[in-house]
Amino acid sequence: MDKIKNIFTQGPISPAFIADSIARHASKTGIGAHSIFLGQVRADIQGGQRVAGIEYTAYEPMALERMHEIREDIFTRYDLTCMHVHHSLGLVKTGEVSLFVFTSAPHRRAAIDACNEVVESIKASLPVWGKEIFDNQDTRWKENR
Amino acid sequence: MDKIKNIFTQGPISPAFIADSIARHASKTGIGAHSIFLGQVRADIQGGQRVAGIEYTAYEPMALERMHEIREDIFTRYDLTCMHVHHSLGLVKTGEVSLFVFTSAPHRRAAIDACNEVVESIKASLPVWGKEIFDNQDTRWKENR
Amino acid sequence: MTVLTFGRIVDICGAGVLDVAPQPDTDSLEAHLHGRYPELKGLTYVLAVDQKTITGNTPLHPSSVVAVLPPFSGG
Amino acid sequence: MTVLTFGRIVDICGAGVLDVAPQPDTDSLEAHLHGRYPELKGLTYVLAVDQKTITGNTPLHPSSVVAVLPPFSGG
Repeated sequence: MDKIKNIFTQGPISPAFIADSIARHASKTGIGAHSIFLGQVRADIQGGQRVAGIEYTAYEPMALERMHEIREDIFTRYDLTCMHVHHSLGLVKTGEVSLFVFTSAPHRRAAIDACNEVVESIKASLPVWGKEIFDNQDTRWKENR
Repeated sequence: MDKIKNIFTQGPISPAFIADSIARHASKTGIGAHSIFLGQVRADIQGGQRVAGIEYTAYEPMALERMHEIREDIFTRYDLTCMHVHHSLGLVKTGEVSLFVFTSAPHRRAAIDACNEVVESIKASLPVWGKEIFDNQDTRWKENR
Repeated sequence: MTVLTFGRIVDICGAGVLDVAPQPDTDSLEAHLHGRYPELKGLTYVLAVDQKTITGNTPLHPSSVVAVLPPFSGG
Repeated sequence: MTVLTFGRIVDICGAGVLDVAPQPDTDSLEAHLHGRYPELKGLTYVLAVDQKTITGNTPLHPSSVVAVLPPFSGG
Protein backbone atom coordinates (compact mmCIF):
# COMPACT_ATOMS: atom_id res chain seq x y z
CA MET A 1 0.00 0.00 0.00
CA ASP A 2 1.25 3.46 -0.87
CA LYS A 3 1.47 6.03 1.85
CA ILE A 4 -1.16 8.70 2.26
CA LYS A 5 -0.57 11.75 0.05
CA ASN A 6 -1.50 15.30 0.82
CA ILE A 7 -4.02 16.82 -1.59
CA PHE A 8 -4.57 20.18 0.11
CA THR A 9 -3.03 23.42 -0.94
CA GLN A 10 -3.58 26.88 0.53
CA GLY A 11 -5.50 29.20 -1.81
CA PRO A 12 -6.24 28.74 -5.52
CA ILE A 13 -4.58 26.27 -7.90
CA SER A 14 -2.74 28.25 -10.57
CA PRO A 15 -2.70 27.52 -14.33
CA ALA A 16 1.12 27.46 -14.09
CA PHE A 17 0.93 24.65 -11.52
CA ILE A 18 -1.39 22.71 -13.83
CA ALA A 19 0.98 23.23 -16.77
CA ASP A 20 3.87 22.01 -14.68
CA SER A 21 1.91 18.87 -13.73
CA ILE A 22 1.20 18.17 -17.39
CA ALA A 23 4.82 18.78 -18.43
CA ARG A 24 6.11 16.33 -15.83
CA HIS A 25 4.26 13.52 -17.66
CA ALA A 26 6.18 13.87 -20.94
CA SER A 27 8.76 11.36 -19.69
CA LYS A 28 6.07 8.76 -18.92
CA THR A 29 5.95 7.47 -22.48
CA GLY A 30 3.45 4.68 -21.78
CA ILE A 31 0.75 7.35 -21.42
CA GLY A 32 -1.61 7.92 -24.34
CA ALA A 33 -4.35 9.98 -22.69
CA HIS A 34 -4.82 12.47 -19.88
CA SER A 35 -8.15 13.54 -18.43
CA ILE A 36 -8.32 16.67 -16.31
CA PHE A 37 -11.15 18.13 -14.28
CA LEU A 38 -10.98 21.65 -12.87
CA GLY A 39 -13.49 23.10 -10.47
CA GLN A 40 -13.69 26.89 -10.78
CA VAL A 41 -15.45 29.21 -8.32
CA ARG A 42 -18.61 30.48 -10.01
CA ALA A 43 -20.10 33.95 -9.50
CA ASP A 44 -23.54 32.69 -8.48
CA ILE A 45 -26.12 35.35 -7.71
CA GLN A 46 -28.24 34.93 -4.58
CA GLY A 47 -30.70 37.55 -3.37
CA GLY A 48 -29.09 40.16 -5.59
CA GLN A 49 -25.62 39.48 -4.19
CA ARG A 50 -22.79 37.96 -6.21
CA VAL A 51 -20.41 35.29 -4.90
CA ALA A 52 -16.95 36.87 -4.59
CA GLY A 53 -15.19 33.74 -3.39
CA ILE A 54 -15.46 30.48 -1.47
CA GLU A 55 -13.61 29.72 1.73
CA TYR A 56 -12.80 26.03 2.05
CA THR A 57 -12.23 24.05 5.22
CA ALA A 58 -11.73 20.31 5.63
CA TYR A 59 -11.50 17.60 8.23
CA GLU A 60 -8.02 17.04 6.88
CA PRO A 61 -6.89 13.68 8.28
CA MET A 62 -10.25 12.07 7.46
CA ALA A 63 -10.28 13.63 3.98
CA LEU A 64 -6.77 12.34 3.23
CA GLU A 65 -7.66 8.87 4.51
CA ARG A 66 -10.83 8.86 2.36
CA MET A 67 -8.90 10.12 -0.68
CA HIS A 68 -6.40 7.32 -0.13
CA GLU A 69 -9.25 4.78 -0.25
CA ILE A 70 -10.65 6.37 -3.42
CA ARG A 71 -7.19 6.16 -5.01
CA GLU A 72 -6.62 2.52 -4.07
CA ASP A 73 -10.05 1.57 -5.37
CA ILE A 74 -9.60 3.41 -8.68
CA PHE A 75 -6.22 1.80 -9.34
CA THR A 76 -7.65 -1.69 -8.83
CA ARG A 77 -10.44 -1.04 -11.33
CA TYR A 78 -8.74 1.02 -14.07
CA ASP A 79 -5.52 0.59 -16.00
CA LEU A 80 -4.14 3.97 -14.90
CA THR A 81 -0.56 5.17 -15.11
CA CYS A 82 -1.03 7.87 -12.50
CA MET A 83 -3.50 10.11 -10.75
CA HIS A 84 -3.10 13.46 -9.01
CA VAL A 85 -5.64 15.38 -6.93
CA HIS A 86 -5.30 18.89 -5.52
CA HIS A 87 -7.96 20.71 -3.51
CA SER A 88 -7.78 24.25 -2.17
CA LEU A 89 -8.21 25.28 1.44
CA GLY A 90 -8.86 28.86 2.51
CA LEU A 91 -10.10 31.55 0.18
CA VAL A 92 -10.50 30.96 -3.55
CA LYS A 93 -11.89 33.90 -5.46
CA THR A 94 -14.45 33.79 -8.25
CA GLY A 95 -12.79 32.66 -11.50
CA GLU A 96 -10.03 30.79 -9.67
CA VAL A 97 -9.57 27.01 -9.56
CA SER A 98 -10.21 25.09 -6.32
CA LEU A 99 -10.11 21.46 -7.52
CA PHE A 100 -7.71 19.77 -9.93
CA VAL A 101 -8.13 16.08 -10.75
CA PHE A 102 -5.67 14.60 -13.24
CA THR A 103 -5.67 10.99 -14.47
CA SER A 104 -3.35 9.47 -17.06
CA ALA A 105 -3.50 6.09 -18.79
CA PRO A 106 -2.29 4.23 -21.85
CA HIS A 107 -5.80 4.51 -23.36
CA ARG A 108 -8.46 7.18 -23.14
CA ARG A 109 -11.39 5.21 -21.65
CA ALA A 110 -9.49 4.48 -18.43
CA ALA A 111 -8.27 8.07 -18.07
CA ILE A 112 -11.70 9.62 -18.77
CA ASP A 113 -13.83 7.20 -16.74
CA ALA A 114 -11.47 7.23 -13.76
CA CYS A 115 -11.34 11.04 -13.72
CA ASN A 116 -15.12 11.25 -13.81
CA GLU A 117 -15.50 8.72 -10.98
CA VAL A 118 -12.91 10.42 -8.81
CA VAL A 119 -14.62 13.80 -9.20
CA GLU A 120 -17.95 12.28 -8.16
CA SER A 121 -16.35 10.51 -5.19
CA ILE A 122 -14.68 13.71 -4.05
CA LYS A 123 -17.92 15.69 -4.24
CA ALA A 124 -19.89 12.97 -2.45
CA SER A 125 -17.53 11.71 0.19
CA LEU A 126 -14.65 14.05 1.05
CA PRO A 127 -15.23 15.97 4.29
CA VAL A 128 -14.66 19.40 2.77
CA TRP A 129 -16.91 22.43 3.13
CA GLY A 130 -17.18 25.61 1.12
CA LYS A 131 -18.54 28.85 2.52
CA GLU A 132 -19.65 31.26 -0.20
CA ILE A 133 -18.63 34.84 0.51
CA PHE A 134 -20.71 37.48 -1.24
CA ASP A 135 -19.69 40.93 -2.46
CA ASN A 136 -21.35 42.50 0.62
CA GLN A 137 -19.48 40.07 2.92
CA ASP A 138 -22.58 37.99 3.65
CA THR A 139 -21.82 34.30 3.77
CA ARG A 140 -23.69 31.10 2.97
CA TRP A 141 -22.65 27.47 3.35
CA LYS A 142 -22.44 25.93 -0.08
CA GLU A 143 -24.35 22.75 -0.91
CA ASN A 144 -23.26 20.32 -3.60
CA ARG A 145 -25.87 19.02 -5.98
CA MET B 1 -24.08 30.32 -37.08
CA ASP B 2 -20.52 30.98 -35.95
CA LYS B 3 -17.81 30.97 -38.51
CA ILE B 4 -15.53 27.98 -38.94
CA LYS B 5 -12.57 27.99 -36.55
CA ASN B 6 -9.15 26.56 -37.20
CA ILE B 7 -8.17 23.71 -34.88
CA PHE B 8 -4.85 22.74 -36.43
CA THR B 9 -1.47 23.70 -35.11
CA GLN B 10 1.95 22.71 -36.45
CA GLY B 11 3.81 20.34 -34.10
CA PRO B 12 3.01 19.49 -30.48
CA ILE B 13 0.68 21.39 -28.13
CA SER B 14 2.76 22.74 -25.24
CA PRO B 15 1.81 22.70 -21.54
CA ALA B 16 2.34 26.50 -21.55
CA PHE B 17 -0.31 26.86 -24.28
CA ILE B 18 -2.71 24.76 -22.20
CA ALA B 19 -2.01 26.86 -19.10
CA ASP B 20 -2.67 30.01 -21.09
CA SER B 21 -6.00 28.61 -22.31
CA ILE B 22 -7.02 27.83 -18.74
CA ALA B 23 -5.93 31.25 -17.45
CA ARG B 24 -8.01 33.02 -20.10
CA HIS B 25 -11.16 31.54 -18.52
CA ALA B 26 -10.72 33.21 -15.12
CA SER B 27 -12.75 36.19 -16.34
CA LYS B 28 -15.68 33.98 -17.40
CA THR B 29 -17.17 33.86 -13.94
CA GLY B 30 -20.25 31.88 -14.92
CA ILE B 31 -18.01 28.83 -15.31
CA GLY B 32 -17.98 26.26 -12.50
CA ALA B 33 -16.26 23.32 -14.22
CA HIS B 34 -13.69 22.62 -16.91
CA SER B 35 -13.05 19.26 -18.51
CA ILE B 36 -9.85 18.71 -20.47
CA PHE B 37 -8.72 15.80 -22.59
CA LEU B 38 -5.13 15.51 -23.79
CA GLY B 39 -3.93 12.92 -26.28
CA GLN B 40 -0.23 12.15 -25.77
CA VAL B 41 1.94 10.18 -28.20
CA ARG B 42 2.61 6.78 -26.65
CA ALA B 43 5.84 4.80 -27.07
CA ASP B 44 4.16 1.66 -28.36
CA ILE B 45 6.45 -1.25 -29.13
CA GLN B 46 5.90 -3.12 -32.39
CA GLY B 47 8.18 -5.90 -33.60
CA GLY B 48 10.88 -4.82 -31.16
CA GLN B 49 10.80 -1.21 -32.39
CA ARG B 50 9.59 1.71 -30.30
CA VAL B 51 7.39 4.53 -31.60
CA ALA B 52 9.50 7.72 -31.61
CA GLY B 53 6.73 10.01 -32.86
CA ILE B 54 3.60 10.33 -34.97
CA GLU B 55 3.33 12.43 -38.08
CA TYR B 56 -0.18 13.81 -38.54
CA THR B 57 -1.86 14.84 -41.78
CA ALA B 58 -5.45 15.93 -42.34
CA TYR B 59 -7.93 16.72 -45.07
CA GLU B 60 -8.05 20.17 -43.54
CA PRO B 61 -11.12 21.87 -45.05
CA MET B 62 -13.25 18.75 -44.52
CA ALA B 63 -11.93 18.30 -40.97
CA LEU B 64 -12.71 21.91 -40.07
CA GLU B 65 -16.19 21.64 -41.57
CA ARG B 66 -16.80 18.41 -39.64
CA MET B 67 -15.46 19.96 -36.42
CA HIS B 68 -17.82 22.88 -36.96
CA GLU B 69 -20.76 20.45 -37.15
CA ILE B 70 -19.60 18.66 -34.00
CA ARG B 71 -19.38 22.01 -32.20
CA GLU B 72 -22.83 23.19 -33.30
CA ASP B 73 -24.35 19.89 -32.26
CA ILE B 74 -22.67 19.87 -28.84
CA PHE B 75 -23.80 23.42 -28.06
CA THR B 76 -27.42 22.57 -28.84
CA ARG B 77 -27.34 19.59 -26.48
CA TYR B 78 -25.24 20.81 -23.54
CA ASP B 79 -25.28 23.96 -21.44
CA LEU B 80 -21.68 24.86 -22.28
CA THR B 81 -19.97 28.19 -21.79
CA CYS B 82 -17.21 27.46 -24.28
CA MET B 83 -15.28 24.76 -26.06
CA HIS B 84 -11.80 24.74 -27.60
CA VAL B 85 -10.17 22.05 -29.72
CA HIS B 86 -6.57 21.92 -30.92
CA HIS B 87 -5.03 19.13 -32.99
CA SER B 88 -1.45 18.83 -34.13
CA LEU B 89 -0.27 18.43 -37.70
CA GLY B 90 3.23 17.29 -38.64
CA LEU B 91 5.56 15.53 -36.25
CA VAL B 92 4.69 15.05 -32.59
CA LYS B 93 7.27 13.11 -30.61
CA THR B 94 6.61 10.46 -27.98
CA GLY B 95 5.54 12.11 -24.71
CA GLU B 96 4.23 15.22 -26.45
CA VAL B 97 0.57 16.25 -26.73
CA SER B 98 -1.23 16.08 -30.09
CA LEU B 99 -4.86 16.67 -29.09
CA PHE B 100 -6.32 19.18 -26.62
CA VAL B 101 -10.08 19.29 -26.04
CA PHE B 102 -11.32 21.81 -23.48
CA THR B 103 -14.95 22.30 -22.44
CA SER B 104 -16.27 24.68 -19.79
CA ALA B 105 -19.73 24.97 -18.26
CA PRO B 106 -21.57 26.27 -15.22
CA HIS B 107 -21.91 22.69 -13.92
CA ARG B 108 -19.66 19.67 -14.16
CA ARG B 109 -21.95 17.16 -15.91
CA ALA B 110 -22.20 19.31 -19.05
CA ALA B 111 -18.45 19.99 -19.16
CA ILE B 112 -17.46 16.34 -18.59
CA ASP B 113 -20.06 14.72 -20.85
CA ALA B 114 -19.49 17.19 -23.70
CA CYS B 115 -15.71 16.74 -23.54
CA ASN B 116 -16.08 12.97 -23.65
CA GLU B 117 -18.45 13.13 -26.63
CA VAL B 118 -16.26 15.55 -28.54
CA VAL B 119 -13.21 13.32 -28.07
CA GLU B 120 -15.14 10.32 -29.39
CA SER B 121 -16.46 12.32 -32.36
CA ILE B 122 -12.98 13.55 -33.22
CA LYS B 123 -11.53 10.03 -33.12
CA ALA B 124 -14.40 8.59 -35.17
CA SER B 125 -15.13 11.25 -37.72
CA LEU B 126 -12.34 13.78 -38.28
CA PRO B 127 -10.34 13.08 -41.44
CA VAL B 128 -6.96 13.05 -39.72
CA TRP B 129 -4.28 10.36 -40.06
CA GLY B 130 -1.32 9.50 -37.90
CA LYS B 131 1.76 7.74 -39.20
CA GLU B 132 3.82 6.14 -36.44
CA ILE B 133 7.54 6.62 -36.90
CA PHE B 134 9.73 4.07 -35.13
CA ASP B 135 13.21 4.51 -33.69
CA ASN B 136 14.70 2.78 -36.75
CA GLN B 137 12.73 5.12 -39.08
CA ASP B 138 10.25 2.40 -40.09
CA THR B 139 6.72 3.74 -40.35
CA ARG B 140 3.24 2.33 -39.83
CA TRP B 141 -0.16 3.94 -40.34
CA LYS B 142 -1.87 4.20 -36.98
CA GLU B 143 -5.33 2.75 -36.46
CA ASN B 144 -7.74 4.06 -33.84
CA ARG B 145 -9.52 1.54 -31.69
CA MET C 1 -13.89 13.70 25.26
CA THR C 2 -13.22 15.69 22.13
CA VAL C 3 -15.93 16.56 19.63
CA LEU C 4 -14.93 18.28 16.38
CA THR C 5 -17.37 20.37 14.38
CA PHE C 6 -17.22 21.54 10.77
CA GLY C 7 -19.01 23.79 8.31
CA ARG C 8 -22.24 25.32 9.57
CA ILE C 9 -22.04 23.20 12.75
CA VAL C 10 -19.13 25.37 13.89
CA ASP C 11 -21.37 28.44 13.66
CA ILE C 12 -24.03 26.75 15.79
CA CYS C 13 -21.70 25.36 18.44
CA GLY C 14 -19.48 28.43 18.49
CA ALA C 15 -16.23 26.46 18.23
CA GLY C 16 -14.53 23.84 16.06
CA VAL C 17 -13.38 21.80 19.07
CA LEU C 18 -15.77 21.04 21.92
CA ASP C 19 -14.85 19.53 25.24
CA VAL C 20 -17.66 17.19 26.29
CA ALA C 21 -18.12 14.98 29.36
CA PRO C 22 -17.33 11.36 28.39
CA GLN C 23 -20.33 9.50 26.93
CA PRO C 24 -20.76 5.72 26.64
CA ASP C 25 -22.03 5.77 23.06
CA THR C 26 -22.95 8.06 20.18
CA ASP C 27 -26.68 8.07 21.00
CA SER C 28 -26.03 9.54 24.43
CA LEU C 29 -23.47 11.95 22.95
CA GLU C 30 -26.07 13.18 20.46
CA ALA C 31 -28.67 13.62 23.22
CA HIS C 32 -26.09 15.60 25.20
CA LEU C 33 -25.21 17.82 22.22
CA HIS C 34 -28.90 18.39 21.36
CA GLY C 35 -29.46 19.56 24.96
CA ARG C 36 -26.53 21.93 24.77
CA TYR C 37 -27.12 23.15 21.17
CA PRO C 38 -30.87 22.84 20.41
CA GLU C 39 -30.40 24.17 16.86
CA LEU C 40 -28.48 20.99 16.00
CA LYS C 41 -31.71 18.97 16.05
CA GLY C 42 -33.00 20.49 12.83
CA LEU C 43 -29.79 19.96 10.88
CA THR C 44 -28.59 17.23 8.56
CA TYR C 45 -25.26 15.76 9.64
CA VAL C 46 -23.45 12.49 10.11
CA LEU C 47 -21.09 11.51 12.91
CA ALA C 48 -17.62 10.14 12.42
CA VAL C 49 -15.85 8.24 15.20
CA ASP C 50 -12.08 8.24 14.84
CA GLN C 51 -12.46 9.38 11.21
CA LYS C 52 -14.97 6.70 10.18
CA THR C 53 -18.57 7.72 9.54
CA ILE C 54 -21.04 5.63 11.50
CA THR C 55 -24.60 4.62 10.63
CA GLY C 56 -26.00 3.43 13.97
CA ASN C 57 -25.32 3.77 17.69
CA THR C 58 -21.61 3.17 18.32
CA PRO C 59 -19.75 2.66 21.60
CA LEU C 60 -17.30 5.38 22.60
CA HIS C 61 -14.10 5.34 24.63
CA PRO C 62 -12.77 8.30 26.58
CA SER C 63 -10.09 8.68 23.87
CA SER C 64 -12.58 8.57 20.96
CA VAL C 65 -12.64 11.59 18.68
CA VAL C 66 -16.11 12.28 17.37
CA ALA C 67 -16.72 14.65 14.47
CA VAL C 68 -20.04 16.23 13.51
CA LEU C 69 -20.10 16.51 9.71
CA PRO C 70 -22.72 18.52 7.82
CA PRO C 71 -23.27 17.69 4.10
CA PHE C 72 -19.98 17.95 2.21
CA SER C 73 -19.51 20.72 -0.33
CA GLY C 74 -15.97 20.43 -1.62
CA GLY C 75 -14.84 20.67 -5.21
CA MET D 1 -11.07 15.83 -62.42
CA THR D 2 -9.20 16.00 -59.13
CA VAL D 3 -8.90 13.07 -56.74
CA LEU D 4 -7.27 13.62 -53.36
CA THR D 5 -5.69 10.80 -51.39
CA PHE D 6 -4.75 10.60 -47.72
CA GLY D 7 -2.95 8.35 -45.24
CA ARG D 8 -1.85 5.00 -46.61
CA ILE D 9 -3.70 5.69 -49.88
CA VAL D 10 -1.06 8.29 -50.73
CA ASP D 11 1.62 5.60 -50.46
CA ILE D 12 -0.31 3.33 -52.84
CA CYS D 13 -1.17 5.97 -55.43
CA GLY D 14 2.20 7.70 -55.17
CA ALA D 15 0.74 11.21 -54.83
CA GLY D 16 -1.74 13.16 -52.71
CA VAL D 17 -3.40 14.76 -55.74
CA LEU D 18 -4.32 12.64 -58.76
CA ASP D 19 -5.46 13.97 -62.10
CA VAL D 20 -8.12 11.62 -63.44
CA ALA D 21 -10.19 11.65 -66.65
CA PRO D 22 -13.70 12.94 -65.82
CA GLN D 23 -16.07 10.18 -64.65
CA PRO D 24 -19.88 10.32 -64.60
CA ASP D 25 -20.24 8.87 -61.10
CA THR D 26 -18.31 7.47 -58.17
CA ASP D 27 -18.80 3.83 -59.21
CA SER D 28 -17.04 4.44 -62.49
CA LEU D 29 -14.37 6.50 -60.75
CA GLU D 30 -13.70 3.64 -58.35
CA ALA D 31 -13.47 1.14 -61.24
CA HIS D 32 -11.01 3.47 -62.95
CA LEU D 33 -8.88 3.85 -59.80
CA HIS D 34 -8.93 0.09 -59.14
CA GLY D 35 -7.63 -0.46 -62.67
CA ARG D 36 -4.85 2.04 -62.20
CA TYR D 37 -3.99 1.09 -58.58
CA PRO D 38 -4.90 -2.59 -58.06
CA GLU D 39 -3.74 -2.50 -54.43
CA LEU D 40 -6.64 -0.16 -53.62
CA LYS D 41 -9.12 -3.05 -53.98
CA GLY D 42 -8.01 -4.72 -50.78
CA LEU D 43 -8.17 -1.57 -48.67
CA THR D 44 -10.84 -0.08 -46.43
CA TYR D 45 -11.71 3.46 -47.39
CA VAL D 46 -14.64 5.82 -47.93
CA LEU D 47 -15.09 8.41 -50.63
CA ALA D 48 -15.95 12.04 -50.02
CA VAL D 49 -17.38 14.20 -52.79
CA ASP D 50 -16.85 17.90 -52.18
CA GLN D 51 -16.01 17.18 -48.53
CA LYS D 52 -19.08 15.05 -47.80
CA THR D 53 -18.65 11.31 -47.32
CA ILE D 54 -20.97 9.28 -49.54
CA THR D 55 -22.56 5.91 -48.93
CA GLY D 56 -23.75 4.86 -52.42
CA ASN D 57 -23.06 5.65 -56.06
CA THR D 58 -23.05 9.42 -56.51
CA PRO D 59 -23.06 11.50 -59.71
CA LEU D 60 -19.96 13.57 -60.39
CA HIS D 61 -19.39 16.86 -62.23
CA PRO D 62 -16.13 17.82 -63.93
CA SER D 63 -15.54 20.26 -61.05
CA SER D 64 -16.19 17.68 -58.30
CA VAL D 65 -13.37 17.04 -55.87
CA VAL D 66 -13.29 13.44 -54.75
CA ALA D 67 -11.23 12.33 -51.75
CA VAL D 68 -10.23 8.76 -50.91
CA LEU D 69 -10.20 8.47 -47.12
CA PRO D 70 -8.73 5.49 -45.26
CA PRO D 71 -9.86 4.88 -41.65
CA PHE D 72 -9.22 7.97 -39.53
CA SER D 73 -6.57 7.89 -36.84
CA GLY D 74 -6.41 11.36 -35.38
CA GLY D 75 -6.21 12.27 -31.72
